[in-house]
Order: sequence, then C-alpha cells, then structure tokens
Amino acid sequence: MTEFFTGALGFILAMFALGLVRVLRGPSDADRMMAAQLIGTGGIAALLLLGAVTGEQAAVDVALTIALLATFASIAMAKKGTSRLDGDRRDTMEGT
Amino acid sequence: MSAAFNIMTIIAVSAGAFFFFAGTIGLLRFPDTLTRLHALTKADNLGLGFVVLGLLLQAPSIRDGLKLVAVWLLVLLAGATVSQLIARIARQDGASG
Amino acid sequence: MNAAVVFGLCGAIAIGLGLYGLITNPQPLRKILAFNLLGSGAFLFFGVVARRGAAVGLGGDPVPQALVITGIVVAFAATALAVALLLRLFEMTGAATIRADTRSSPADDPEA
Amino acid sequence: MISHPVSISDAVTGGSFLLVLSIVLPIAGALLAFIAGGRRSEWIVLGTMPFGLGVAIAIAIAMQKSASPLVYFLGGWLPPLGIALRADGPSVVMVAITAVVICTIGVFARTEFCTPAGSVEARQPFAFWILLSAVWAALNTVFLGGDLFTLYVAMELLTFAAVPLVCLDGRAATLQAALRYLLFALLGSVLYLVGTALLYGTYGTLDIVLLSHRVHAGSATLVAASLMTVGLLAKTALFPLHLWLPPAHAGAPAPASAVLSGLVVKGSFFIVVRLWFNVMPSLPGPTAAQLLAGLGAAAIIFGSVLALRQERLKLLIAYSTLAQIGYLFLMFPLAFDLTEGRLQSGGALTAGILQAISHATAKAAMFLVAGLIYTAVGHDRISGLAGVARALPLGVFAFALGGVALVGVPPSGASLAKELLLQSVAETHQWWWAVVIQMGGIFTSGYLLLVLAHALVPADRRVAPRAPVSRTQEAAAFALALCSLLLGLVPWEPFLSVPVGISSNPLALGTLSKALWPILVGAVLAILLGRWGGRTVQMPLRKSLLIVVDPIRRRTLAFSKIIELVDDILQRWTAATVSLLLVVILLGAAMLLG
Amino acid sequence: MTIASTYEVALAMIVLGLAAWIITAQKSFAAAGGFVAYGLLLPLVWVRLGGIDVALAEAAIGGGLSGVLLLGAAARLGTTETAVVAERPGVLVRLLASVLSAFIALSLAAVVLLLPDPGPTLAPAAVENSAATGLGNPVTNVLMAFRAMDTLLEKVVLLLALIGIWSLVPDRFWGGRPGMRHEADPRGVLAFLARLLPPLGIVIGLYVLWVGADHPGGAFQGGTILAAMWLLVMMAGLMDAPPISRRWLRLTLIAGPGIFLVVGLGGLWLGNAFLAYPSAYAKPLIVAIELAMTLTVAATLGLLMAGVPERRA
Repeated sequence: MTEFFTGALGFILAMFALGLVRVLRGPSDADRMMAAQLIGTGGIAALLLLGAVTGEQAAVDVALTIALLATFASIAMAKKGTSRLDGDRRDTMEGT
Repeated sequence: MSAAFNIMTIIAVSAGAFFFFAGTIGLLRFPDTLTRLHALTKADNLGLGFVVLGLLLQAPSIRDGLKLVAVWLLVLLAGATVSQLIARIARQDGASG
Repeated sequence: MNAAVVFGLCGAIAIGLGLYGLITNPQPLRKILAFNLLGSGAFLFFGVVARRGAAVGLGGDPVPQALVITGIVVAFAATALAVALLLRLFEMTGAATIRADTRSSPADDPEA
Repeated sequence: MISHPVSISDAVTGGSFLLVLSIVLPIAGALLAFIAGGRRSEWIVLGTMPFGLGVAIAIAIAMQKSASPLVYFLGGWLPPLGIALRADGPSVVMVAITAVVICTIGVFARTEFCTPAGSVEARQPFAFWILLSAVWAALNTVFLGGDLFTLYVAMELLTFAAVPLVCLDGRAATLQAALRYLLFALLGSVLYLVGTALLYGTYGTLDIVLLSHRVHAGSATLVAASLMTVGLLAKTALFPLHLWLPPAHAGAPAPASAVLSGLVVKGSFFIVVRLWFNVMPSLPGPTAAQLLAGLGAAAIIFGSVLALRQERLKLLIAYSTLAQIGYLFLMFPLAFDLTEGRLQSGGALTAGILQAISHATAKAAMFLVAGLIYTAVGHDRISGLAGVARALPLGVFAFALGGVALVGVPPSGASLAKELLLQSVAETHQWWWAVVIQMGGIFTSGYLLLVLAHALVPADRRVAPRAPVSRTQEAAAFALALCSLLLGLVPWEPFLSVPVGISSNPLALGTLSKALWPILVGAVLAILLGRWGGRTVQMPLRKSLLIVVDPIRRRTLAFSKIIELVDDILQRWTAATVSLLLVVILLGAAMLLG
Repeated sequence: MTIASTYEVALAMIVLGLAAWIITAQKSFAAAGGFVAYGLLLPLVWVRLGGIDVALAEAAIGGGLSGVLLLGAAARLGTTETAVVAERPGVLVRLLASVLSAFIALSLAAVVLLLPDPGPTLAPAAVENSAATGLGNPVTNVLMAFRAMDTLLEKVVLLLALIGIWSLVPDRFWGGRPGMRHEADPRGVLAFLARLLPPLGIVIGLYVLWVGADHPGGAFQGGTILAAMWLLVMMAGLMDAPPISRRWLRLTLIAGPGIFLVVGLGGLWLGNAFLAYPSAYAKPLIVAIELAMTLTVAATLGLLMAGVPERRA
C-alpha cells in the first residue's frame, strides 16, 4: 500500500508542478490567482498521501490549516490590496 | 475485508490521480483564463475528492475520517466561491484590456 | 539519499537564491521576499538537524523544531515591520527605493 | 548531560535572581507602559529606571562578593535542555554602564518626549518610552544570555526596538534610513541563524559554556563561525558593512541617536566577543584575528577622514562612531596568545570592553549635546556653530569632555584602554597595531578640535537661542561625559582583568604628556582636512600659515576625495552586500589557515 | 534512488523552482504569488522531516500571513516597482553576486551533508523530563517549559514590531484605525465566504490550540488561524479594524506575555525558579498561558497585517 501511495504522491506532485508553472506564468493576474487554488487541491492531495505514507495522522491537521489559509490567500490575491473588490459587485455580474 | 478496502482505495486514489491529470492537461491546453479556471476547479476538486475517499477507507478512527471529510468540504466550498471571484476578475481584465 | 540530505541541499540552494536576490533585486519588496527565502533555507537547516536527531520514537529532535517556530514568528514580525516601513515610504515619496541619492540626504537639514 | 529539575539551591546561586530581574523589569515596564498609554507610559518607564539601575549595581556587588560568575537556570532547567543566564565580569560591566546611560538618556528625553498638554496620548512619546525600555531589556538579555539562540532572539528584539527609533520624526529620509537599516540587519541575523543551526547540528547544544567544552575545529564549525561573526559585524556596522549607520544615526532624534550609537551597536559587538572569547577561543586563529582588526583599522581611517569632511555635526558624530567601532576590534589580535594558540581573556579584552563603555557614555553625551545645539540654533551645520559656546556653555563643555575622554586623556576609560592595548602590543610584538591605536586617538582629537574651533569662536552678533535649552538636559549630557572621563579611575579588578603596572598614577606628568601629543597632531589634521568656512579662521597668522599649509592641504584633500569616493560606493546596497559575502569568505579562509 | 526519495527530490525541485521564480519573476505581484505557493508547499517538506508542529506554523505564517502581506504590498506598490528596475545592477555585478552566492550555498551544502548522522539530540532529555509538565507534545514542552524564555522574548518581539509599525503613523491619525476601510457587497460572494468560513476557522484554530498540549499544534499556530479569520472578516467589510487606542485591545495585546511573566515571577516567588511551574499545577498553568497567548497572537498578527493606522477612530 505504501508503495502505491508513494507512486500516486509522485504523480500528483508532478501534475501539480506542471500546473503551477502554467499558472504562475500568467499572462493575467487572474491566472496567477489560481496558484493558491491549485495548492488547495493538488498540494493538499499530496500532503494527505504523504501523511498516509509516513503514517503521520497529524498531517490532516496541516491539510486543514493549508485549506483555510489557501482560501484566505486567494481572497487577498483577488482583492489586490484595494479596499473594495470590483468583481464582487452584483451589477458587474449582470451588467456585462 | 482489509484487502477489499485496499483495492477500493487503490481504485479511488487512481481515479483521483486521473482527474488531477485531466485538470493539468486542461490547464496547459486551454486557450484563455476562464476555461483554464474551469478545468482547474472541476477536475481538481474531483481529484481531491477521490483521494480523500481512498484515504477514508484507511482512516484508523472516526475522528480522522471526519477530519478528512472536513478538509474536502472546506476545499470544495472555498474552491467554488473563490473561483467565482477569480472568474469575475478575469472577465473584467478581459473587458478592460 | 534520505529526506535530510535532499532537504539539506534544498535549504542550501534556497539560501543561495535568497542571497542572490537580496543583492541584485533593486526593489525593496523583492529584497523582503528574498529575505523570507533566506530565512526558510535557514529553517530547513534546523529541520535537517532535527531530523538527524530523531530518537526515542520522536520524528525529530523537538528542540530545533521549537527554535524554528520561534524563528518563524520573528521572521514574520520582521517582514511586517519592513513592509509597513516600505509602504509608508512609498506613500510619502511616491517611490519605493532604498537607494540614497546623495550622501547627506538621509539626514537633511529641514531648514536648508 | 541530562537535564533535570533542580532545587532552588542549585538554580539560584547567591543573588543570581537579580539577573532575571534585570531583564524582567524593563520588559514589565514596556508592557505596563503599553497598556497605560499617554503620560502614564512615560512615568512608568521613568519609574522603573531607578530600580533597573539598582538591580545593575546589586548585580555588580553580588558578583564582587561571590568572586565568580553568577549563574541562573531559567525554570530550573539545566542546559543543554534549558537556558542559563550568566553574568561574568564583562557582562556585569556592560549591564551597569547600560543602566547608567539609559537612565541619563531617560532624564534628558523627558523634555523632548513628553505628551503635549491637552492630548491624551501622542505618537512620539508613547513609542519612544516603550522602545527605550525594550532596548534596555534586549541589551541586558544580550549581555546575560547564556544560549546562542536566546542571544539571537534578544538581538532581534534590539533591532526591532532600534529601527523605529531611527524614524521617530517620520520624515521620508529617516524612513528610508530605517528601512535600509532593517533590511541589512535582517541579512545579518539570518547569517547568524544559519550558524546556530550548524552548531546545534554538530554539538547538540547552543549553551555557551557547554559549547566551549565541546567545540573543535571542523568544517561545519568554521563555516558557522564565519557566518555568525559576519552577521554580527553587519549589525555592528564594522567597515565595510556600514552603509546603514550614518543616515540612521544622524537622522534620528538626539536621545534616540544617543541610544543607537552609544548602546545598540554594542549589543552585537558583545556577541562577537562572546563568540570569539567564550565559545571558541582557540578556533579563529591568528589570521582571522588580524583580519578583524584590519577591518577595524580601515574603519578608523574611513570613519575619521569622513567625519572630518562632514558639514553637519550629527553626521560628523555618526561617522566618528564608525571609527570608534573599528577601534573596538583592534583588541582581537592583541588578545591572541600565539604560544597557546587561543584568545586570552586578559588585558586586551579588558581594553576592548573599556573602550566600548567609554564610547557608550561619551558618544551618548555628544549626540545629546548635538541635539541641544539643534534645539538652540535650529540647525547643526558645523560652519554655523559660532557663538554656540556662549549660548550653551555647559553643553559645549560636555561635548569637549566627551571628546577628550574618547581621545584618551587620563583618567578616561579610553586612556586606560589605550594603555592596556599598548602593553599588549609590546608583549605580543605587533608594533603595527600601536601605529593604528595612536592614529585612532589622533583622528579623534582632529574632529573634536574641528567642532570646538567652530563652536568656541564668538559670533558676530549674540546668538539668541531659538528655544530655551533646559539646564537639566545640559546637565544630563555633562554627567555622561564626566562619567566617560572618570571611568579610568574605577577599580575594575573584580570584573575585568587588569595587568599590574597599569594606571598607577593617571595624573602623572608623563602620562599626561603622552596624552597631549596626539591632540596636537590631531589639530594639524583638523586644519588640513576640515571644511573651514571663510569667516571662521580670521587670525592674523592666517596668511603666512596658508603658504605652508596649502600644498599639504591640497594633497590630503585629494586623499580624502578617494576615501569619499570609496565610501560612496560602499554606501550602495549592492556593493555593501557583495562585500558582506566577500568578508564571509575571507574570514572563513582565514580561519581555515589558522 | 528508491521510490521514496524520488518524490522527495520532486518536492525539493518544485520548492526550488518556486524559489527561483520568486527571485527572477518580472512583476512583484507574480513573485509574491509564487511566495504564497512556496509557503504553502513548505509544510509538505516539514511533514516529511517529521516536524508537524513546524509544518502547521509554516502553513499558517509562511504561506498564509506572510504571503498575503507581501501580495498586498505588491499590489499597492503596483507599477512603481517596475520603475525601480532601472537601479538594477549591471551584468558584471550580477555575475559576481551569483558566483559568491553559489559559493556560499555550495559550502553550506557540503557542510550540512557532513553533519554527524545520527546527529546529537536532546529528544531523550525532552521526553524524559516531560513528566514535569504533564504535556505530551515535546515541542510544546520545549516552547513552554525548557526554553520558555525564548518564547516570552519572542512574544515581546511581536509586540515591539507592532509598536514599530504604529510609530510610523502620521501624527493626526494616532489612535486611529489601521489599514483601509474595506467595502463589499453584503450579498456578494466575499461576504458570503466571510460569514461561512470564520466559524469553521475558529473551530479549527481552537482545535489546533487544544491538541497542542499532547499532539502537534499549539498557541502560535492556533492564534495564527484565528488571525487569518479575523482578517477575512475585515476584508469583507463585515467588521472594521479597531482603533489602536482602545484599552481592551491593548490588554489583549499584552495578555499573553503579561500572564507568562506573572506566572514566571510566581515561580520565582514560590521558591523554585523564574519560569518554573509548580509541578502540581504545571499543565493547567501552561494551558492558561497558551490560551491567553492564542488571543494575543491572533490580535497581534491581525494588527501587524492590518498595518499603519490610516484613519481616525
């Protein structure tokens, strides 16, 4: 089982790395904002598998923390340091 | 019993890995931000879901199982809402320039 | 090749990259980023040391791990202070640079 | 090796709980001042000062009684698992002088940083008093901490207290200076941190005493030692790592400058001393010690020449700090015992510590006076100081006393230090350092005379102070300067090793004349290098002097131009950081050579 | 090379790739984005190195708070960042810098590989003495008992950084509210998330604090999660940052180090030693300190992130 998890872990990490390269290269900032999202899925999947490989149950706690803070980081990225989030307004949703 | 669980775990985690693969292909191949976002969120959430499912079958205690599910739900919730935000930003960026 | 070796190398390279960035990136914000990179490399060294001290059923020596946690807090405090200084400087001057234009400017006589 | 909780009798050796108090008291003061806010913050911090001073004196007495270092095991946990506080001679001396300087600055700063009437709380006083308290706590931890990682945390505490002090006035220029200081200091602390990781990985402890028993030459230890040393040098602003110091020290408000220049740089300097003399005395080797002192010598030349070329008083004092920091590092090769192959904690170390405390007191006094001059005349341009002596007699006298103490006129601490260094020079046959030591005194008297010559000249018209200058403030500055001048008379024997035959009679004619000739040479230097405004030197002799002096002056000015050019380059971030890495590599190589 | 070390190498490569990206990316915003990813990935490394406590701290601080702080700064600085690029040193200098950095990295790598293996360790001593506190998590024991002084000083460092940031405020805003006033559509996605996530986050934060006594976790990690949730609520405009002159705020900010100090002095008073816990009450005392510390950490980190006061109270 451990060998299988390790293999899956390696594969998911590789996919994750490819995705990360793509996302960070842009071209738009919106693309880059997906980086935190990607970690929220791929990174956490890898972490959970890693926990299974090393038999470290507390890895799940780390995953929970990462999930929370990745979300937090995504929102901060989306706000881009401004006081209001333009994308969040209803009219932009219906207007265009 | 344990063998059956193991096989199910292997199937689930493999399915998860496949969805990650699909998500990454989409991310690499799709032409614009919105479609890339679509590929990322759909496929990756499913991928994580299957991985969690696979690990759930190996969880030593109910508490650990619950925490695993909590992780997935959290990611799902965050993914759904945050991707909306990003999509709107992407659309605005596209509209403005 | 075990985890300690791989991540020890990783830490050393992170330190090298951090040093390079700290020297060559002119933007103060990038220097702060490089400092964080440098710090994470140093922390990885503690991690390697902790890993090599794994004993009596613990995954690592708890003392260096505790030192890292303290170090992380201090590094964050430093980052926050540096960012605040930078943003304030930017707000006042409209530019974010730490290059001193002339030798006497940093302490210029307000009356002169 | 194995730690266990120990009973009170083991953990507390005769009054060593005072060590805890000396750290806890200022921390408690800072915390209480933080909640109290407003005018009460000032009162609370000022209120802790007498107690802090008392604790410092009590520590000195306790150590004198026990005649051995005081040790306290925090929480009753023995190293290596726990942390020890240790007070040996040098740390007791540093703690005591720090208390004196902080308290005097506290008295001085009351006028400048008081909450204005009508407002509940104001930014500058609130921040200043808390930061002052924090600097005190951090310094005491640096002096007493027995664990290299605790020293790291203490050093960060010191930096975070010092950086906001630089930009208290909120001008853009000082913000920039503060940011430069912070970034460079952070680079230094990361290097230090990497070193501690390597040491822990090799020896399994960071306790200074335990390390000193276990340490041996090995690649990891050498790399750690050079990284840590250079990291600390960056925080101490030893040449060529000084890019942050002049703008930061010259830009801060006067009491803050006094803290920064007098005390804060001594914190990281003291950790270098700990590292080299206590942790690994046999490791650095003579080449590394020569290298360190070589940087010190360069610092003396650069700092002094640049000080002489400054147009503003505070920058002059800041550059002179640069030179004085260099002076502190001259003791390293002189303390090196070639036959035993290790650094000895003897007369040379005593000289280094004495130099540090003399500088702490004198430099603090000089910055305080500079602040007073600024308040009185509204600027601190050296060429416009005429008449200041009339307006601020006690202040200018304090400045002169501080300067004279630094030059090394008996009975100052610096003169005793110089005696000790020269004796070590004679014992170790390293005559070249004697040249540097004398040069340091000459340069110091040069820029002292430059300032005094301007300040003592009567003004065309009476200088009316723009703002009234408080006599208490003048007295505070004077007290510090006097303290520096009298440090040579203190019986140091219980705390620092003073070889026999030194300072038998500080007021003898011979010693006095020995102290006088550097002043004369310094005067020549001041004439050659200083920026003399047209009006200042209106002496009848001037014309005839010019014929002799001018060609020489032109040459020396050309030399100083080169120095200024090099300094301009070193003030750039890239050059400073590149030279930092070069110094790391050089020092590592020097240690490898042995 | 075994299959196990393959993914270690893969992980290391990703981490280093991100590090290189942070240094070389053109735009600061992109570099900061890379740093968020870097900080959120390092916990994987720490789990592999057996440091779960550190993984938690790194996830919460390194990726989460530091990353967001730097992202925010990058966004605020915007285009001026690229203007400074003109100050970039020339090719020769960069070459010299890279040679020197590489040399130092190489010597460090060599030295780290040569460290004794198995290395010296205090793990047995830490475990042996854990009975004195009754806590099962050795890292918490080190932080709260054996090296409690470091932890106390570190909390003072945090507070001092905050005072440093506050000291930068223009005089007219002294006592005011830090950061900008955030606005968001109360029915928008952000507000939705900011209502839903914090309750979850608070539960997780308190959980991390609670298990910290016996399992990985602790005051600092828990407090950081709470801080992130507080900031989220502020970002969504549901709550404003408190004015820095408020007494309750200041009390919260010193509660952690204050109680630590009082308990420590109690140890001195009751006859053992400064920062020694009476053995019968060690665990409850430590838990009490940790609880206060969590609150303090949450408040301090939140305000450190919020930055310089920019508005009147």
